[in-house]
Amino acid sequence: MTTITEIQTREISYLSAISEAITQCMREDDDVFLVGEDVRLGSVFHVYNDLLAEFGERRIVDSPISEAGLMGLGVGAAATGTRPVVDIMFMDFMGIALDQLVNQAAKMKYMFGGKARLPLTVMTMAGAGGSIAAQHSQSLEAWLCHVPGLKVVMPSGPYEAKGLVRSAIREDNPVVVVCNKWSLGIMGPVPEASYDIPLGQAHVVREGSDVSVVALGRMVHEAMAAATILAAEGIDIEILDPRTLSPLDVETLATSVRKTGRGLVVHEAVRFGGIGGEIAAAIQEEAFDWLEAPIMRIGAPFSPVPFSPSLEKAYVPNADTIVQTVRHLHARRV
Amino acid sequence: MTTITEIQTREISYLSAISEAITQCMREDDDVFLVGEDVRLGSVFHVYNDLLAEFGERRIVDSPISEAGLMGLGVGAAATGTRPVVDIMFMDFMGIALDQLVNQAAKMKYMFGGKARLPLTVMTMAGAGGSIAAQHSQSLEAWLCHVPGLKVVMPSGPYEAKGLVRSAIREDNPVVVVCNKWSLGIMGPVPEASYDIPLGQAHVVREGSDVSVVALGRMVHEAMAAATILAAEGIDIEILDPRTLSPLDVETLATSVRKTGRGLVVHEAVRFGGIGGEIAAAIQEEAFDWLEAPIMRIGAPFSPVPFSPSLEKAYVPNADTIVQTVRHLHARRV
Amino acid sequence: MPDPSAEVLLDLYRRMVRIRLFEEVGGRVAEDGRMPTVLHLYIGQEAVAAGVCANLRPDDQITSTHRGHGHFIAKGGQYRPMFSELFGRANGACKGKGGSMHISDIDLGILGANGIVGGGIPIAVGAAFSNKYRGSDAVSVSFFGDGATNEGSFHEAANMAALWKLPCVLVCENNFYGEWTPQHLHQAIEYIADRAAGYGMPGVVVDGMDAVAVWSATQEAVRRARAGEGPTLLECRTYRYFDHVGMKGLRIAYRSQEEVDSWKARDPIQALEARLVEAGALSAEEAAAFKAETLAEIDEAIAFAEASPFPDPAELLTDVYTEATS
Amino acid sequence: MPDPSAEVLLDLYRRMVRIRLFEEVGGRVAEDGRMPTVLHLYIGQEAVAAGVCANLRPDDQITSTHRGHGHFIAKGGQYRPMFSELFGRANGACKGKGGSMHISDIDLGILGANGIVGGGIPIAVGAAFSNKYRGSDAVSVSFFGDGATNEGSFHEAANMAALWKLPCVLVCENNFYGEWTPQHLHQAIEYIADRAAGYGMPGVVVDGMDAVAVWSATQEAVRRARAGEGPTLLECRTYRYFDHVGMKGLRIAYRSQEEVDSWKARDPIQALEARLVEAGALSAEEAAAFKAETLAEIDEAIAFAEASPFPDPAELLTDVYTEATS
Ligand SMILES: Cc1ncc(C[n+]2csc(CCOP(=O)(O)OP(=O)(O)O)c2C)c(N)n1
Ligand SMILES: Cc1ncc(C[n+]2csc(CCOP(=O)(O)OP(=O)(O)O)c2C)c(N)n1
Ligand SMILES: [Mg+2]
Ligand SMILES: [Mg+2]
Repeated sequence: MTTITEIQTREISYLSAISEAITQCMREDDDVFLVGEDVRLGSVFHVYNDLLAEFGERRIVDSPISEAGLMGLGVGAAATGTRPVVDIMFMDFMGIALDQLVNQAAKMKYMFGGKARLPLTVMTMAGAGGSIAAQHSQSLEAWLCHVPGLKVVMPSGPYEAKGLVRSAIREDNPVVVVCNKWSLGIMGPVPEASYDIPLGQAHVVREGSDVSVVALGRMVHEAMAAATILAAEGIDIEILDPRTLSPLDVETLATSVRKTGRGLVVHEAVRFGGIGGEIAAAIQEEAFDWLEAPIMRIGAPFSPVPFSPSLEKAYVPNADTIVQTVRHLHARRV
Repeated sequence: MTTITEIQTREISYLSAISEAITQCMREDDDVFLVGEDVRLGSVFHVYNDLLAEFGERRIVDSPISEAGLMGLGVGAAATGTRPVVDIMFMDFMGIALDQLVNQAAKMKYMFGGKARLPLTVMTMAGAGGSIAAQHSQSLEAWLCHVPGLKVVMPSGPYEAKGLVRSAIREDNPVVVVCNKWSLGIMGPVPEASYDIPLGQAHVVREGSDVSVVALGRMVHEAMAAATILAAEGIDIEILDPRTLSPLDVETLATSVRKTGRGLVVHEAVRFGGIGGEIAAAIQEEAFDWLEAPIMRIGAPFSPVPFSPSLEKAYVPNADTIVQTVRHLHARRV
Repeated sequence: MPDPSAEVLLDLYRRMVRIRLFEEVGGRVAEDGRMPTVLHLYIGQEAVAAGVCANLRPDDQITSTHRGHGHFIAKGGQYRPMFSELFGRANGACKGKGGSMHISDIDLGILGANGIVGGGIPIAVGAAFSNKYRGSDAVSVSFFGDGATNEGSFHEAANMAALWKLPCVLVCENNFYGEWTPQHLHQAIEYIADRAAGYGMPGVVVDGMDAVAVWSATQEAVRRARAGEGPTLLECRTYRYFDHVGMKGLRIAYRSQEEVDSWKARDPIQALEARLVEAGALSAEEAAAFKAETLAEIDEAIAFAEASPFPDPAELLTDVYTEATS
Repeated sequence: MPDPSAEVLLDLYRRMVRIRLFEEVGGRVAEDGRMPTVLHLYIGQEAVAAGVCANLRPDDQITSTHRGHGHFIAKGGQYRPMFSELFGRANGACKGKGGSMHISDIDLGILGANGIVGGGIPIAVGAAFSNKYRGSDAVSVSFFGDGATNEGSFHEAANMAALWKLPCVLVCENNFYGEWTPQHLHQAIEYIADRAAGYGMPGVVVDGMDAVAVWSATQEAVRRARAGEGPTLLECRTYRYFDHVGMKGLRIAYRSQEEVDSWKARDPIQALEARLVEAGALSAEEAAAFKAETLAEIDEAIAFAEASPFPDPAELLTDVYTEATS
């Protein structure tokens, strides 16, 4: 397998990586089209800014503000020979579109006795941290992971964004790509050529021996920052990025915990009922005999996302929270 | 505290218990009204059959088939001085109504700086087992538990149904009552007088010393059946019914596991991403030093609910699945 | 619009009879507890499925509802896979995984019955989008009830269809009830077709008890759609003879016997049969023979289904995902 | 409908000026980065909030949108709690927890701005249901945009409101764009009021640049609602002068300068000011004085807000639930 450093890369942003993946897929395959609110002019995140000029209005389609209809459009189109990319601007709006995604897209193949093919990609933006408050900041990936028939990916950086978006679009199943709106400016090396990141494979971001930290999406970067601080204290954390949340690569995560004996799961979503519960529960099942401490979890507290910066700062998990919990975990004796 | 046996009880069904709780709340408080699809004539489950005759069309309101509008109606009404009971016929339809429940009902008080009061009760039916297939059989409580601002209860039997429905209606917060459609005929002793079951308190259904089984909703009965089989083999399980899933009474569950050293969580919902992950993860955090085996989980496999009885039988967890897993857990040595 | 040929009339007649007899026999078999499912019977509404689908090509698509067997048959679905499905057998149209409310055959353009009221409408609009996008002149049709027109999905999909002039036809089967709720208790309008103006598409009211009327209204709507002139909302006013689910008669007196009888007096099959016989296009003997043949085919399909194996539990986890990636 | 009195005209004028000046100053303060938030500016649309809310009582309720400051002010919201909220302070209208898109004051009947397009409509209908249920003659009003009328929530709520003749008014502020998408690219109709017929309620088109026109159309709609005659859909045709968010001017040329200028030429405040001056009901000096006072009040509120403390992090977990049970 070629590694990222062997091939031609440039530093590009998470935003550009998404855009580049879609552009390349659209060049390769006329069946791929993008539909969403205000996508013609790039949508509010500017992610799609360059697409209209290249692909025109046939393939870059502005939807009315109708998330349920929009998702249903994607389902019907995917079932009949095209490969739609549906943009749900903020993940917070998923509750409007969920029926079509869950009751139709996810189940159609099964209900039809295998006779359907649903190459549907859903792009959406999650994440808190910019004072846009309770209805524009949620991370709701746990809802989607619980639904058989869907796949869910969560890119942490530009490299992951490009590869996962491409894999999602080329996949013959409904895949939701949960991007992070506050990661759009993150820079990183990304190959120019197109490439896939296989769905269902976790990635060891940093090797370490003391504590395994499973970090989702933007939390990978917070974990990296925490690693530096902790390294100075002599605590060596291993960082794992699941990349795909469903199907989850439990084996890679459990293997790491079997090595370190300690595990911590970190996500931005509300801790209670978050996918971190599944991850922690699955790891302790698979690595129980190696555990020197319970698997711990970090997530947002049990409140809506607050507006005021003073509250939001306390709300979103970060490197500090990770450092503190790892210290605690590391110090714990059985 | 009076116990159930000290006061006047009769054997009534789960169905009658729900109906009786609503009836008594409506008699006590004119602010309570019921709105839902076909509730005037009892809805498809016959739960509301007797209400129209007593309370009339002012208080028993047929909604158009408009789940989002219906939920929103409940939100607006609850915020302005009434106490709506909103019926969402099948829990599978929650995806249509979710935005109003999650982005409005659950967050309104917080977003308004505390100035709102949302006495909204949502009644809905979950559960598989009757060949009504993928879109009428789901158990989606995990979605709701993940949402700060909501409370979620899941009555296992008639006694729980009556008390929890009453507590939900009298609560000044949005509460979703997740009933089980295949439990409607279950009989049990229920006081005639009205009573509350406090939200957030788990119940020890059966004391035991070997393995703690946390069973949700209908699974409590499967666990009881399993207990009999296992008792014959000399395995003595303790059965816990959380009753309220959010807020979850972790302490009662962890206390049990600290005693037995082994825990199993059982729900009907799909195992992956189910609330069982949260429960297992939370218990292992709180009871780690007492654990002799990992906390195990039983849930539905990762597929839509199948139609054919031969498949559905293999799909829904039952006493057998519990017996097998408990045997395995009990035999496990650290 | 020219009068339909005898061939068309016979086609409509046969489609309706095939539906009616399926429903009558299937309904009884379900009621006897031989099937693991209840059925939402379509009896009374056959003119709609027949009149609409007689205008469709095999590559045209439909989406249907919980009351979907009639549409399945009218669009070319066969009795054997249908009954095998309803009996939950491995050789059913959906391998026993879908059941009554999800009966489908994507190869016949049947994108599924649907257990979600209103759920099929955006899907049909998506199929229309895809047809247009791929340069196909296929059209899609969505069937849905009066009750479904109160779902947001109807509204959102109708708006998109009209906005983009998509090649589809929205067929509302107004049978005047959603479950037991009469139309006047679920919407304050009389003609659902009046909603079309709010989207900028034509709305047409049709006698849904007259297969020929449905057929010709659909012919024009399909023509428009295929010609790129956009969607049409077709309100077919019709009636279901049985209760919302099953045959056992009404559990609740939510409508009067007079009302039921007045609609039955206009039975679409009897009416068309009379017209065909009168026109000399069909003899009483031919009609009886066709019914007998059809009943034999149904009986054979039921026997076939009942003799077929249930899916192996190992099938539980197949067909959840497509394995290969393009 | 009799002509409004000078008192009414002055009231409309003052409400509009209070909104305009708030938006101009607030917009600049936000743009300077002094607030932790962007603002969806309402400038240009003031006649709608003013004309509608001048007909409302304190116990009437409104639901609003992401573009909600104007409605807040018109319904009686004060500058101090508004600015404190926008600055994220503990003494804000929502204790700093809500922010711009959730500004509310339930004591003033303001059931919240809303970050979900179309989200407020069913809530207003629920309030109307509750008013009727409790025997109050209060009415509720929902404000929403042209784009929002494509959401299912609009459709479902409108249908319920008409069905039950609920005491509410549905006010569509048609500013001809949803973000940067012009109306003709999001719906195939010209008049949104035409959707009303599909629900069985009156639909009225109003010049949303004319506060008096909005005021009198609302007067009739509110009268109907209060009298138990049911809801009205009021389409107020108006325009926002600035971009979808913020002041910085258009990031994308999605509309022409001529278009913007032609609407500005019909500025609702200038027009009403001229009318008042001409009628001798307001002198130029009085107008200037009112603006100066208002600006002073705004400055004072900003200073007050900026001097106010941020919420303590311990506040994070309060106000999620109501503790006491009735
Ligand atoms: C989203 C959703 N809401 C409610 C139901 C329950 N339900 C099934 S059929 C039905 C009535 C549908 O009425 P209509 O659309 O008129 O169709 P008809 O049954 O008359 O053919 C209802 C409420 C459902 N299946 N899906
Ligand atoms: C459900 C939902 N979808 C999309 C958005 C993003 N969004 C915010 S404002 C807006 C445009 C709204 O247009 P319109 O209703 O005409 O109101 P206007 O901004 O013109 O006042 C969009 C798409 C949202 N906030 N909520
Ligand atoms: Mg109907
Ligand atoms: Mg607008």
